[in-house]
Amino acid sequence: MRVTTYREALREAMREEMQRDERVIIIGEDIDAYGGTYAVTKGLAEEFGRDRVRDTPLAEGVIAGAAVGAAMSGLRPVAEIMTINFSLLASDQIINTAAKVRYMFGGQTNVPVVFRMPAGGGAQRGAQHSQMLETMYAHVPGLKVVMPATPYDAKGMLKSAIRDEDPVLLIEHELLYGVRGEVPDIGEEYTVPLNRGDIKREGTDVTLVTFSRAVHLCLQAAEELAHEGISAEVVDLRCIRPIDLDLVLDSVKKTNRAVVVEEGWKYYGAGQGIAAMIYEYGFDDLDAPIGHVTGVDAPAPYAKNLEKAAFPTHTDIVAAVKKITPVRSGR
Amino acid sequence: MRVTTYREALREAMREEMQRDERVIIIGEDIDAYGGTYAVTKGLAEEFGRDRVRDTPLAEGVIAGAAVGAAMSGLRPVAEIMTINFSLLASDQIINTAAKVRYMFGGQTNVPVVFRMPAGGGAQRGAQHSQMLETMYAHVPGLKVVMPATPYDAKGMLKSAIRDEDPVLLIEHELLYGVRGEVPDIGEEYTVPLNRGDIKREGTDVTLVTFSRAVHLCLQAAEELAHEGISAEVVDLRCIRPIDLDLVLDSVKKTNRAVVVEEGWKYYGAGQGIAAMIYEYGFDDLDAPIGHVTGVDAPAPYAKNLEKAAFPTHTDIVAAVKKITPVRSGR
Amino acid sequence: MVIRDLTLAGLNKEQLLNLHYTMLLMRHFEEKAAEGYTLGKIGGFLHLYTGQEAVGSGVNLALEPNDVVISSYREHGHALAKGVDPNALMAELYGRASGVSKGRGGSMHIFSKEHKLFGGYAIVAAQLPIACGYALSAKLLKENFVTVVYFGDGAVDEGAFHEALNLATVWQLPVVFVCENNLYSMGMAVERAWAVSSLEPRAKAYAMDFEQVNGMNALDVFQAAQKAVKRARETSRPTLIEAKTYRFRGHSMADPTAYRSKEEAEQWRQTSDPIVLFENALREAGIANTEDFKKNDDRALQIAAKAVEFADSSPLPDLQSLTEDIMVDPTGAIAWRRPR
Amino acid sequence: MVIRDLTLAGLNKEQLLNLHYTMLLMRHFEEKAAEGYTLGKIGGFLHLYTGQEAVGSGVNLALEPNDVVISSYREHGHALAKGVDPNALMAELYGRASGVSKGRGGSMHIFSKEHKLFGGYAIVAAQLPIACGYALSAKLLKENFVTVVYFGDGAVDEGAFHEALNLATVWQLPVVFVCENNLYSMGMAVERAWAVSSLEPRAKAYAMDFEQVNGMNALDVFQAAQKAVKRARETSRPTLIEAKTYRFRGHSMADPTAYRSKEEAEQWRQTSDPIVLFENALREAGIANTEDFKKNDDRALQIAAKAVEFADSSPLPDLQSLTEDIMVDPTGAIAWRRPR
Ligand SMILES: Cc1ncc(C[n+]2csc(CCOP(=O)(O)OP(=O)(O)O)c2C)c(N)n1
Ligand SMILES: Cc1ncc(C[n+]2csc(CCOP(=O)(O)OP(=O)(O)O)c2C)c(N)n1
Ligand SMILES: [Mg+2]
Ligand SMILES: [Mg+2]
Repeated sequence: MRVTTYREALREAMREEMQRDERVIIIGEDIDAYGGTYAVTKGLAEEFGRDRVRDTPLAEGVIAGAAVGAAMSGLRPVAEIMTINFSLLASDQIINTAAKVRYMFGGQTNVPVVFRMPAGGGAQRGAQHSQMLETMYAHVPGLKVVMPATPYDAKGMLKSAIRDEDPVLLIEHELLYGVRGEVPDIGEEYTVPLNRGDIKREGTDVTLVTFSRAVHLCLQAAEELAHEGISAEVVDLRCIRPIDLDLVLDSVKKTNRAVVVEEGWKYYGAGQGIAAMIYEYGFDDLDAPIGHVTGVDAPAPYAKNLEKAAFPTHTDIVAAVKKITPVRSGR
Repeated sequence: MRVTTYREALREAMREEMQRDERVIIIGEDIDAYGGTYAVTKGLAEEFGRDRVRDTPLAEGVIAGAAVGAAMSGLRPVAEIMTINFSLLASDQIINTAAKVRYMFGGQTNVPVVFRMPAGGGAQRGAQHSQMLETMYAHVPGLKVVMPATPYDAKGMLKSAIRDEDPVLLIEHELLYGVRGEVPDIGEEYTVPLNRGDIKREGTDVTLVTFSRAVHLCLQAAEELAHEGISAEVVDLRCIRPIDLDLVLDSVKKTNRAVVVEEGWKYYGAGQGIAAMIYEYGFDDLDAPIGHVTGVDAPAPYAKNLEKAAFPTHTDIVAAVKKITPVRSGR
Repeated sequence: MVIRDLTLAGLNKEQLLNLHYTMLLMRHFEEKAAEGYTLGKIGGFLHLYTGQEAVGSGVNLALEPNDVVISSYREHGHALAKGVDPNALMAELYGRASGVSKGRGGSMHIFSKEHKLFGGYAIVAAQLPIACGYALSAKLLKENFVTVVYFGDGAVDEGAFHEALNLATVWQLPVVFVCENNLYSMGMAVERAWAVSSLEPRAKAYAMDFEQVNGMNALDVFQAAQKAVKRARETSRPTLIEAKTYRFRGHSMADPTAYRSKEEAEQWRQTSDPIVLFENALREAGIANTEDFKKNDDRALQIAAKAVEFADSSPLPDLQSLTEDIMVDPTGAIAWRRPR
Repeated sequence: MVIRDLTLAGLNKEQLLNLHYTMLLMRHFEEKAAEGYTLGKIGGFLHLYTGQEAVGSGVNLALEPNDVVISSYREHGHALAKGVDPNALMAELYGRASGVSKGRGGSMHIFSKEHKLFGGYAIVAAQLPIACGYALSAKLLKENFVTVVYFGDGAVDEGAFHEALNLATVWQLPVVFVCENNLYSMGMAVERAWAVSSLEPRAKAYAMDFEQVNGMNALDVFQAAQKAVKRARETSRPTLIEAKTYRFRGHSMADPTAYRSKEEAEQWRQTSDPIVLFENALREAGIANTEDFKKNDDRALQIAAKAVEFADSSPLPDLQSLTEDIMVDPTGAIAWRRPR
């Protein structure tokens, strides 16, 4: 094991898969000459050539459509959409084509395409550049939506996504690229499945159900809660479609309490969906209503102080946990 | 009062508002020469002229963007997106522009635009023409999402939407256009607010929470349940953003049971959001987990028998209610 | 000179009569489909190809079996030309298990892996970017197929047209864009939707090669397609073809055609029926006669009628297929639960 | 002949020196903004206009106060030209309550109702359809304003460009599309993104009037804009202007500019600085001298410095403003509860 960044882990995943399989290509805006908007693809064009690492004109719709068509005809494209905010311009091809063709064409085609895109706020990028939007895609049957929080998961899941025969959205987070974590040494092959969550910290009093960058906020909160005698289990879903529901339910069975934590908007968002699933299948295990920590229900503001107030912090999580969890005596 | 169709009610709303306010215009594909895809706009071009009822080229992105720009600069456009399936091509302008400009420009502009669009399946139109997708928009702060089920509500809410200073999506349903219902006589002015649900049938044993075409399925189910001694209250949300939560909670306080009924996909959909809200604010009033009746989690199939199985029926609702509601003895 | 050595556009009598047959098969198939729709056997939307037969049949004659065809919801003709079994095609329209897409797609979503007829897309213009992807595969995987993508004049208005044509020239993709300009999208006349009267300046905007053809003349279409396909295959360069044509029927079976006069449509049918025009040409060239035509007509009608029989007697899809084939990976379904 | 009667492009000395001042204000403002960014006072993305000053200032001189300007995230220069208060502009970049957009928009979302500078949009090319909507209002409400919309060479690649230009000609909208072709989108060189070397064939694809100008020459820009604005105002017809220019700095402050050589950028700065070129022209025409220029330079620098002071001493927005102005209707918020 060694320590590396989320960014490098993603790049390694692509490099290894491109070495392994000639059919893997990367297309997207500014992935080559610019060096990658978040420098994830840096160096890959030099290594694999500009046939396989292709800068596109600035046009998300055709990037997505061409990626889907390429996937249907033998390539294994990884399409980078510069940020999820711009994916709305590609949403028709993702939702109306990628998610549906296998089904509507009677199973005659696979669509082994990967869409990589960063989401999220927190860098003062304003209303049009700070959205999560994962819910839009997670709602759609035919897609897989993967949102890793650590370098280990990012690498392992991107490798799985590239090998997967179905369309996968790998949603990264703009503030995670510099995050460091343990990753097996180069050459030590591993993948992470696209249908399994992961307990990132064990606990007994309350279950924090979360994904993407919020995982780190939850770990921070769990640490703080531990000092106050509350033992929080952190369940990192890692993928929200499919969702590893049993992992969540088993945890809730043990803790009898849950708080769902996400960065995105609250209403009709992924978190409400997760909460509804826990209620539906785990109603009797719950001793209290599920807590829910989310971003504020507003477009993202630019000003530093407003933005700070707009997104959830570990303090919000601590407060939400305390609201539903009695501190056990004697601890 | 007289009886008219949902289609005519919508047309009357536009006609009356165009008569009342010169700034109201309609733009969209095939609204004039073709006579309106669902004949909703039929005759309006002749009546109000082709300056105010404008056929557009086949390009949803610019329809939406131009409608938003026109709304920001003094017109009150009603943009028809032929179906919600194609709205994905307009989703950038709806979500990244319409929903955000007032906020991000410091309140300096209003966006009095209405997007009308039919949603839904049930006419064998296949995977790319049968979606609900309302959740995508209801998730976004800055938008209002209105989904009337009756001619009365359709007319009253479309009139309110046109007068509203904020962006409103009025989502119709392809199978509702021919539905008939009571509507006040022409000349009898009325509107329906965009933030109030409506009890479409009173009941005491269980609350059916629903919207759009599913309202009619729920009314049918309630009728059938009545014969079996179960009294179901049908709460038609009418708008899902904002949501008239107190109306739902008051009903649940009375019945202690709820079933959410919708046509769309289950996971991360509007219904899970609604269920999560009921749990969050009405947990203690619930005697059983909330039931949930939805479309099947698959792209819409074409074949008649498959399609029939893909969308919820009143029988599914009856079954879901019975699962959580004991038949009271002595009734 | 022996009669059977006569050729037109480099095609011999057999090839020419095959072309004739293909058009007739399209014509009769669509008539039968219209009947099926009227009888309530076919649901949803039904967009017929009637009037446009010369385009699909002419282009197809320029293709190798290995070449790829991608189309819109108005794709029955393209599928028949590419060799898709009329029985399986009609069964798809009928929503039967024996349909090309197992009855799950319907009229708008025809796909045949075997014949490289790769869909049937119902979002206007979405097929153009998808076709670029196929062409990219051909280029990078060094498979020598050409991708042909059909679309209408309305599709030209969408941003996807612009993005796809630009990508195709910038990346030099072996793709042929065939615009079937039938003068209307749904009710929108093309002269109200475009400020230009031909697609030529659009092609120039992307420095793309362009061919304008009379879409009612199958041989003109064939020759333009031949050039474009050769260009794509040999030099990996795209072409935009504009074929001016006319749909004899409404946009779909649900269209009241209020936006055009009966006279206009009648005029086109009388003077520009691509089958009649082709028969005249063959007759004038002394290549074939009424008897030849009659034989083809009978055969096509019979095949179309048999397709209806086949479709109508085929079983509905199994109910369990409702949730099959959504994903390759069965654990990709959201409701997947851990094995215990 | 008296010196002060000398004109260039029909502009007198005062107007010409104003134009000069506008460019200098843009230049100094952006330098101060860059400093603010480096100091961490400005967050998010910061895209500077440095090098492109001749375009925004030249176009603006052709406008009436009532005319509308719509732009992208690279809009500081356009805002200053339109008369937006540099203090309120800098305060917006600093995220302060006194900013034009109350600190909620930031550098990319400048909007001033008073000056009809109607945004600052950060989705590439989204402003083009929006501008069509403004022009439609002008046309239907019989308000005689012209709408100018600025965008980059990269925006041309988006479907929105195609859809907007087509709508503008088909509907004959009084709008001027100004493409500031600075040779790169982010790292994508325009010659890799387009198969054509000028936008002229693109304009022809929509039968739209076209003007190509040297975007480093403010007077050339002014004269092309004058023609286009007159055309829009008097005949309600759109124009596409392509102004060839160059951004002296990176795409944003975060750009390492790996895709172009230092020499290339240096060459542009040395030979094509629009301010230097303009000063030379004024000097050569004998209209103004170094002293005049110095005066403008001092004034612009002072205004920019004062803007920084103003911004830096302005309070942050009130925390409660986080959820203000989302909607006009406060009951439109999802969490609205019934009054009891
Ligand atoms: C994005 C999108 N918008 C609208 C529609 C509805 N629609 C289906 S076909 C059609 C007209 C298309 O016209 P054209 O491209 O000329 O093809 P044609 O039908 O004439 O063959 C329209 C508006 C759609 N399917 N997709
Ligand atoms: C739809 C969309 N895609 C990508 C981006 C990211 N992005 C911001 S600016 C830019 C380059 C735009 O280049 P150009 O239009 O030439 O304008 P310039 O920055 O050169 O002024 C890109 C790719 C975006 N903001 N919106
Ligand atoms: Mg057409
Ligand atoms: Mg540029």
